[in-house]
Amino acid sequence: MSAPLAVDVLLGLILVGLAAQVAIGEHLFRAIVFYVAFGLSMSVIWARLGAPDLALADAAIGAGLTGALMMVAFRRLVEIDPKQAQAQGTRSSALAVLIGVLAAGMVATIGLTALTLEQQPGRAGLQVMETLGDTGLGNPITGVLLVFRGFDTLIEMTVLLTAFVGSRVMTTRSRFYVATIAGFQLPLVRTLVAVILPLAALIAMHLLWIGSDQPGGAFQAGSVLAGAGVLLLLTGTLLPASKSRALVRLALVAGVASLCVLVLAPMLRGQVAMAYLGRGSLLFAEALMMVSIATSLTLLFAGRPSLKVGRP
Amino acid sequence: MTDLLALVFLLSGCFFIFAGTVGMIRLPDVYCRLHAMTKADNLGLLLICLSLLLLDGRVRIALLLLLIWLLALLASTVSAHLIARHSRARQVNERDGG
Amino acid sequence: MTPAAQLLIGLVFVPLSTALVAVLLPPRRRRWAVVLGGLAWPCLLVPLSMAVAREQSVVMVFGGWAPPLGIGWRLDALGLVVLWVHALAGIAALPSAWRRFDPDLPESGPFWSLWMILATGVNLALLAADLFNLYVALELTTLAAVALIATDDGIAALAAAMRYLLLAVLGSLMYVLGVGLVYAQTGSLAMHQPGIEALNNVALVLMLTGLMVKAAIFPLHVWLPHAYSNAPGPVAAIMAAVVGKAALVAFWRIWFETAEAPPAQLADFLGLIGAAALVYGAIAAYLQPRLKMVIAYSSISHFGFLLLLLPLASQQAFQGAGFHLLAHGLAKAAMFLAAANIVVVLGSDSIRHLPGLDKRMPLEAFTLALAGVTLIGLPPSGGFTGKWMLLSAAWETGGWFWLVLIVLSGLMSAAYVFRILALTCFHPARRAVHHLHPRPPKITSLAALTLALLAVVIGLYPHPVLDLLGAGMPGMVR
Amino acid sequence: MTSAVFVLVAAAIFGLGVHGLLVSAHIMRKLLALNLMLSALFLLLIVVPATIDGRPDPVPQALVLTGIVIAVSTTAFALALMVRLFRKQGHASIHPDIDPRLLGRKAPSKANKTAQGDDR
Amino acid sequence: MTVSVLPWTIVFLLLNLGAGLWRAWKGPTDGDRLLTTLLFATTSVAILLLMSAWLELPAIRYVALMLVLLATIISLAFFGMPARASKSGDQADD
Repeated sequence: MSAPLAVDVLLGLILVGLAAQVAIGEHLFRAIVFYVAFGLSMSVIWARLGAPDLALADAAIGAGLTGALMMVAFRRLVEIDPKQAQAQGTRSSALAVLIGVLAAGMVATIGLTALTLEQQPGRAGLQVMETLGDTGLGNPITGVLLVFRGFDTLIEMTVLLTAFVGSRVMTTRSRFYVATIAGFQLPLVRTLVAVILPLAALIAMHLLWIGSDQPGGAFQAGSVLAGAGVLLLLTGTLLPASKSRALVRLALVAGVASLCVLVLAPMLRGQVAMAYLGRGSLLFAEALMMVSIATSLTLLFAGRPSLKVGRP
Repeated sequence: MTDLLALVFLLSGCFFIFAGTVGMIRLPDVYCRLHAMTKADNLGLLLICLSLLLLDGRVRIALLLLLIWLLALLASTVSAHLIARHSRARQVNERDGG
Repeated sequence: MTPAAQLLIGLVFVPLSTALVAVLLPPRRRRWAVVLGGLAWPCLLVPLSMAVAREQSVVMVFGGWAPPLGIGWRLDALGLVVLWVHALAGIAALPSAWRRFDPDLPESGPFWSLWMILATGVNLALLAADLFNLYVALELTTLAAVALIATDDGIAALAAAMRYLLLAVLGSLMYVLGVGLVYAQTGSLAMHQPGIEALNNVALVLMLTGLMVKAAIFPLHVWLPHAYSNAPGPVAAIMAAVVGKAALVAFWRIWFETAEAPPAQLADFLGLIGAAALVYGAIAAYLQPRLKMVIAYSSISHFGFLLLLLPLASQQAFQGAGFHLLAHGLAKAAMFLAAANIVVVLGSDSIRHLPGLDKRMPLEAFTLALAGVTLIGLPPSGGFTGKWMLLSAAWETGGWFWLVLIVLSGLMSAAYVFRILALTCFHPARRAVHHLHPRPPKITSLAALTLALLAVVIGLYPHPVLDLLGAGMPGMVR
Repeated sequence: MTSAVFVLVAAAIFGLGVHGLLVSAHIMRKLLALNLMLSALFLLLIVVPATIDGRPDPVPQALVLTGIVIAVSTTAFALALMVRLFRKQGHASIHPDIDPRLLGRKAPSKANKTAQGDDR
Repeated sequence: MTVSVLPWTIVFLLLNLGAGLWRAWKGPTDGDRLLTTLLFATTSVAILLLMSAWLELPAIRYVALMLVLLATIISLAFFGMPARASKSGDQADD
C-alpha cells in the first residue's frame, strides 16, 4: 500500500468513525463534541485534497463556529430544563439502518459511476483558469466567488443576514441569556484573551489581504473575527445587549450593500451589471463582507441585536 | 546533515505524540490521561515544528511555525486546566449529591 | 445592457434594497419603507410584460461573463405570470400585514425585512437561468419563509416552521447533489444543458426530488399544511400564492430545459404522482376541521394537478397550466386573506364557527365563494380556462386517463369548496352567536375580494395571458 | 484512487446522516445529522468533478464555500428556532405528542397552556 | 530523505488519532471525550504542518494556525457555564 493511499484510507476511516459517533452515539452532548472533532478532520481532508480555501473555511465555520453555536444552544436547553443535560434523543430502528445503508449504497454507486465516466475537465473551471489572468487575481476561487459568480455570493450574504433577522423573531421574545464562562477571573483565561485577540485580528487582516492571490478571503477572515467575538462573549468582556444600535445594523447590512454596489455601480457607468471594476473594488467589498460576517455570526451566538462592554 | 537532523526531530516528535496517545489509552483516570497527553503532545508538536523549519530554512516560516506551537501550547494549557476543573467539579458534585 | 435587462435587475434589487433599508431603519418606520418597496417593484412588471410580449424573453448575463463562466438570468412568459401573481398577492396582503404586524408587537421588527427578503428570493428564483443561482434563491426564500411562519409564536407554528426547515434543507441537499453531478458531467451550471447524457436521469431525479420537497408535491408535502395553516394570515397568503409556485416553476424548467430528453416513463410516473396528490389533497381537504387547513390541502391537490403537464407536454397544455397557476395563485391568496380576517373576528378558523358567516362577514364569505369557483374551475372563472386548455390538450393527445383525472379534480375540488360554502350559508346553526372581536379595517376585506374577483375576471379575458404563454418553453415543443 | 476512497467515505457519512436523521427524536440530533449529510455532499462536489492541474476545480470549490456559509446560517437560525420551540413546548421534538423518554425527560411539564388553544 | 518519510509520519499520526478515537468511544467521563478533542486538535495541527511540507501547499500552514486559534475558543465554549441569566424586557428593537 502506498503512503498517499494509506493517508486517504486512514483519514476516511477516522472521519467515518467520528460521523458514526455523531449520528448514533448515545448522548446529545457527546454527539456535539464529536461533531467538532468531525469538523477538524474535515478540514484536514480539504487540505489533503489540495483545497486550502475550504480547509480554512471549514476549520473556522464547520468545526469552530457551528460547534460553538451548538454548544451554546445545548446550554440554553439545559438552562430551561436541567434534565436536558442527559438528553439522548435517538431511538433504534432496524428500518432506519436499512434505509441508511441503502442511501449510502446509492450515493456510492452514483459517485463511483460518475468517476468512471469519461470526464472532461470542467468547462467552467477551465474557463476560470484562462480568464483569471484578465482580472489580475491570483486565487481562482476568489475570482469565482466575487467576479464570475459574484451574484451567488451576494445572495449568500443575504442568507446570512436573513438568518440573523429571522432569529430575531425568536430572540425578541426569549429571556436574556449570557453564556459567560465561570472561570473568567482565572489569570490563565485572561492571558489567553490578551494573546489571542490581537492575533486573531492580525490573522483576519492577513487573510483578507492575501485573499485575492492566495487561499483566504472575506469568509475566512470574517469567521476568524467571529471566533474572536465569541471568545469575548464567553469571557464576559462583551455582553449581549437588547438595545439595537444603528452602527451594529449598519455593520450587519454592510456586506450585502457593498456587493449591491459592485452590481449596480457599473450600470451607472453604462456598463453591464457587475462588470469587473478592478482589484480595489473587490478589496472594498471583501472588507465590508468580513465586517458583516463577523458581526452576524457573533450576534447569532449572542442571540441579541447588539453588544455592550462587560466588566473592565 | 540538516536533513538527518530534521529526520531525527521528526521521528522523535512522532514518538512523543505516540507516547501521549499510549498514556491516554493506558492510564487509569482522567487526570493522569490529561497530564500524559498534553505534555507529551506539545513536546511532540514542538519537535515536528523544529524538523519542518529545518527542512524549509526560511526565517518567516520558522516564526510562523513557532507561533503555531506557542498557540497550541496556550490552547492545550487552558483546555487542560478547564477540563481538570470541570472533572473535579463534577466529582465533588457527585460526592456531595450522594 | 438593454433597458429591459436593467429592469430585470430592478426586480431583485428593489425588494433587496428595501429589505436592507428596513433593517437599518428604526422599527417604527420599517413598514413605511416596505410599503414603498412593495408597491415599487410591481411597477417594473408593466414594461417587462411588454418586452416579453415583444421578444418572448428578456435575458441578461452578469458582468458580461457568458455562461458557463458566469450567471445568466432569463425572464420568460411563465416567470412573468408568477411574478404578476406575486406582485398582486403582495399588494393585496399589505393592508392585512399592516394591521397584523403593528410596530408594538415584538415580531413586527423582523417581519417587514423578512417579507422583502422573501420577495427578493422568489423573484430571483423565477429569473435564475443558472442551476446554482436557483439553489441560493430557493435557500433564501425558504429561510425567510420559515422565519415568517415563526412570527406566529404558537407551538403549532413553531413546530411547523421547524419541520419545514428540516425538510427544505433535505430537499436542497438532494437538489445540490444533482447539480453537482450535472457539473461533473458537463462542466456547466447553466440551466440549459445541451450535452448532458449518461448520468442524466440520476441527476434529473435528484434535482426534481429536491424541488418536489420545496414545492410540497405529494408525498413530500408533509410540511405544507401545518406551515400554511399556522402562519399569520398575510404570510400564509403570500406563501400560498408564490413560494410553492416558484419551486414548481423551477421544477418545470428543470424538466423541460435542463433535461434534454426526459424519458417518457418518468413523465408518466410523475403524472401518476400528480394524480395521487390530486386525489389525496382533495380528500384530505374535505376532512379538515379548520378552514385554513382546507385551503392548505387544496394547494397540495392543485400542485398535483399542475404536475399533469409533464405527461401531456404540449403547447396547449403549457398554456393551460400557466394560466391555472395564475388563477390558482390569486384565488389562494384571496382565500388566505379572507381566512385571516375570519380568524381575527371569530378568534378561530374552526369549521364549527363558520355557520352564519355570510351574515356577519359577507365580504369574506363572498371572497371564499368566488375563489372557490376558481378552484373548482367553473366557467367563467380563470380556473375554468386553465382546466379547459389542459382538458383539450389531453383530448388531442388521446390521454384518456389524464382527461378523466382533470374532470375528477374539478369534482373533488367542488366537494370541499361546497362543504365550506354550505356550512357558511345554509347550516341550520347559522344563528349561533359567538363572541366577536372587532372587525379589521374594511380595506383588508376589499383587498381579498379584489384578488378573488381578478381570478374570475382573467377567465373572461384570457387572451392577453394566453398569447403571452403561447410562446411556450424552450424544449417544450418536441 | 484518492477520489474513489473519498467517494466511499462521503457515501458512508451520507448513510450515517440519513440513519441519524431517521432515528433522531431530538431536533438538535436531526440538525447534527443534516450537517453530516451536508459535509458528505460537499465532499462529493469536490471529489467527483475532474481536477485541474492536480487541484480541485475552482468552481465547485466556490460553490462549496457558499454552501458552507449557507449551512452555518441555516444551522444558527434553526438552533434559535429550536430553543424557542423548546421553551414553549417543553421538549425538543417536531412531534408534539412524542414519548418524552426518547428525549431524555420524564414528563412534559412546561408546555405553555395559553398556547395550546392557539388556533391561528 | 526526510521528505520521503513525511507521508508515513502522517500515517503514523493518523493511527494515533484512531487510537484516540477509541478512548473517546470508551469514555468513561465527558472530560475524557473533551480530552480527545484536544488530542484531535494538536495532532491535526501536526498533520496539517506535515501535509503542507508534503504536498508543497504553503497555505495549509494557515489552516493549522486557524485550527489552534479556534481550538481554544471551542474548549472555552464547551466549559462556559451559565454564570448569570438575567431577565430583560421584551422590547422588540430589531
